[in-house]
Amino acid sequence: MIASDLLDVPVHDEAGAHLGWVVDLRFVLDGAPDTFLARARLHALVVSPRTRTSFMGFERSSVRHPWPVAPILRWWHRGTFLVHWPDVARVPDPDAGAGPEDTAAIVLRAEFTAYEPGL
Amino acid sequence: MKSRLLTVALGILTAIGGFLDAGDLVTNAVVGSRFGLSLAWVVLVGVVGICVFAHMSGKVAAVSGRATFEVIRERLGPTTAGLNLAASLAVTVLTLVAEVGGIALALQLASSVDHRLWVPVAALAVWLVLWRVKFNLMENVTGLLGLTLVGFAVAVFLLGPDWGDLAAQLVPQVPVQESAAVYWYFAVALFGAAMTPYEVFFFSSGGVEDGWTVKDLASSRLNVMVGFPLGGLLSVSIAACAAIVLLPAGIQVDSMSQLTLPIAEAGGTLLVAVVIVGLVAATFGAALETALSTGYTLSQYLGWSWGKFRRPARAPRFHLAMILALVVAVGVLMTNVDPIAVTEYSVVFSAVALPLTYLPILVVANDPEYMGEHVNGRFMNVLGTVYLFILVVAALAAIPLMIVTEAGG
Amino acid sequence: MRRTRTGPRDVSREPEPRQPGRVLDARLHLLDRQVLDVDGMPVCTLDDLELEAVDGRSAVDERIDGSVPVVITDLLTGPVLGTRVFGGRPPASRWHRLPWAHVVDIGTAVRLSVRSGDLDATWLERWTRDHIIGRIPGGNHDPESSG
Amino acid sequence: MTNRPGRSPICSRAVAPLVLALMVVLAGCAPAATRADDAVALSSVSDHLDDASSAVATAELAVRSRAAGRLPAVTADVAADDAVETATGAVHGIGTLVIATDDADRVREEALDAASAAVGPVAAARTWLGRPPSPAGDVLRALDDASSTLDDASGAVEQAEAEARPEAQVGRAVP
Repeated sequence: MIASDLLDVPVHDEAGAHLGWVVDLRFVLDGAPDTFLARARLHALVVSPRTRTSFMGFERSSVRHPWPVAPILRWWHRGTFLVHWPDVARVPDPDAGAGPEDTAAIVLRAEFTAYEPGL
Repeated sequence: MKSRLLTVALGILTAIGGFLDAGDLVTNAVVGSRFGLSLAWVVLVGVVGICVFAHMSGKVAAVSGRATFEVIRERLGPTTAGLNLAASLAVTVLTLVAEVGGIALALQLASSVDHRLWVPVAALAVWLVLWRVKFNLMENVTGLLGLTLVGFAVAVFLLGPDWGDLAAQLVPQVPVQESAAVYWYFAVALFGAAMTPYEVFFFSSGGVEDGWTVKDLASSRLNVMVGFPLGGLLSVSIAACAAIVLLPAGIQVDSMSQLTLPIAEAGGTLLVAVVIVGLVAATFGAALETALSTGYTLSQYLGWSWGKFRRPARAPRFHLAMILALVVAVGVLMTNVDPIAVTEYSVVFSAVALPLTYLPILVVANDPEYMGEHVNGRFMNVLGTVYLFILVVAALAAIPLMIVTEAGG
Repeated sequence: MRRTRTGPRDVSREPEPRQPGRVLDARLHLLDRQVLDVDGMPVCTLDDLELEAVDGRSAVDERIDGSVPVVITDLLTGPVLGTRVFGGRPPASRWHRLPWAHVVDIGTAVRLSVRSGDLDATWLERWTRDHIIGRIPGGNHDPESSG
Repeated sequence: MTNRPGRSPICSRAVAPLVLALMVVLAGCAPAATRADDAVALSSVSDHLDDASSAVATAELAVRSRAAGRLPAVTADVAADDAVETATGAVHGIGTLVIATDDADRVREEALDAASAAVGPVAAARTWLGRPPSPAGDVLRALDDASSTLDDASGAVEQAEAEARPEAQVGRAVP
């Protein structure tokens, strides 16, 4: 699996309702220490309900400048949330190619929790 | 310890490539001979704009070590940055074509050998400098020689115009015999030329070449504050010379040779000779700037090794890209196109490249992960945002204006 | 593409618990950053990331989902760039891999512990050097050593 | 001095073809060449005459500067060469325009004569620049004559153009 297999993919809940798109992947360096850095564990998917683009990440950072670029992008990405990787029930098969959207979506578990995306 | 003058060589060379490249030399004279000084305000607006963004890009390069196109790729992602790359390369290579042709035209003024024969010589000379000469020496020599274009400013004084009359022309107004569309077309073209994207690519990469660190922020600021206003001043001087001598004579500028006529009138053979040296140096400097920018943008987008501070074998694809760009330039010139006319079409590509270049610079200059404590202050942000807005408006207006006016008639 | 959308509805969000290690977002901190070797020589841009299940199950023979922990095994470069721009997916044999174990530091650039000359990812650079640039007289001349 | 008021009606040259093309497309029944087209053609003639005048003025300035010893010979030669190119380009431009009505064609012929007549003096200026200094008077007189001929032709063209234009307005109102 490569990062592009997950990025920009639509996200559905268990009932098939559309929740948004994966705009980024969050990693945490808390795995077994590798040679220099700890292993980067895929911690969560960043899901934006309104747009597929992850533009500059203002919705996740505390940066408020330059005005008005930052506030506009922040507002555009309002409602962005984080789903932890264990809440992901199904990932589309990367080798299947572009299928109908329902099968090409990431499906979450029924009892998934949405977290705030701030870094 | 380098002298003060040499410290600002990078800024001067960048500004010469932006304001006084072959296309702009002629455009400034055209504007002067048709509109007098009624478009000089655009140059002022452009100088402030390029100062703001060159300052930011230089600061990002000095603090984080990242040149502008690396930042563009990182912030915009491969697709949008790829679009910017295509548009920027188009602008830069078109300008390089004009510069190689411009060197040939300038050499023709001193030799009367047909410019078509000078083209391969000019291209070879540009390549040899890219291949062998140290970045430092290159920027100092071309920057200093380019300063001889100050001859245009001297000429304005020697011509002894009616200063009141000249000052009255500074008021923005559409001359009676020109249409508003043509006036605004030239306004957008002058603004786009002042803020042409390869200036920040070159300036920021040049900062990396010169090994700037946080300690060199003052030097970066000095480069910006000296170089670009000087470039703007010289381009207004060219317009003024044309407005004083060529406008009353009913001469419409269409070639580089006409630039020497006001100079001859003002200062005689000696000043003409000085200015011709300046023309050769400016077009040569602009050719170096655009050829290097081609290599910088491509290498930084794709993550290749780049830089003149490395031996060519340590940055082979960077050097290959520049060689190919020069081959393309010579090839295009061999088809006998007018090198000056080529740059008119770069306005179209600038419309795409300008916003996509300056937005990421503004964003990264505010990012503490890159800049630490050196993030933009409020003043720079206000200016940057205002200019981003102007850029978008100019970009949107550029193509319709070009079509309606047939590239300025 | 938006046919299943019934208009964005904002899910209620809980505060994210503090994580025990450094947090990195792929697009924000990794993808499209410049990769530098141990000497500071540019190697490539980070075009993509390869992810594998921790217990070694590969994506090819078994589907990965949230039930297995996943880590970054390699940084990818090369033809993956084209597919990120134009879509599609390059065959795995054509990815150039830079193992995560070689990554020393992630800042405004990603630093490796190895020399770029030893990497597969830079074969084109070496080919260009050996077949074109190195053959032009002066190609090995160091511009900083003399004027 | 070759300054003329209303030197360069660029806007009409640029905008008029677009408007006309739009009209032709919308009406769909316009004849191939009309008086309105002639107005466009005449404005183009007038632009070419401006180019020719500019070339004459450039040559004149180059000769004067050279005669005063203020311009190096090689540089003056290049300027004059460029002027010759501009002047011949103008003749070519006027000669290849399509004109519908006899009135307008007469005006065009006059313009063509004036532009052609200007090429000689400009070329002569270049020849003079290439020779060891001899009095520049003859060359300058020829350039002056060419300049005033061009001015007269320009005036005639502008008048004809103005006459053609109101009819174009009428044609626009009644498709």
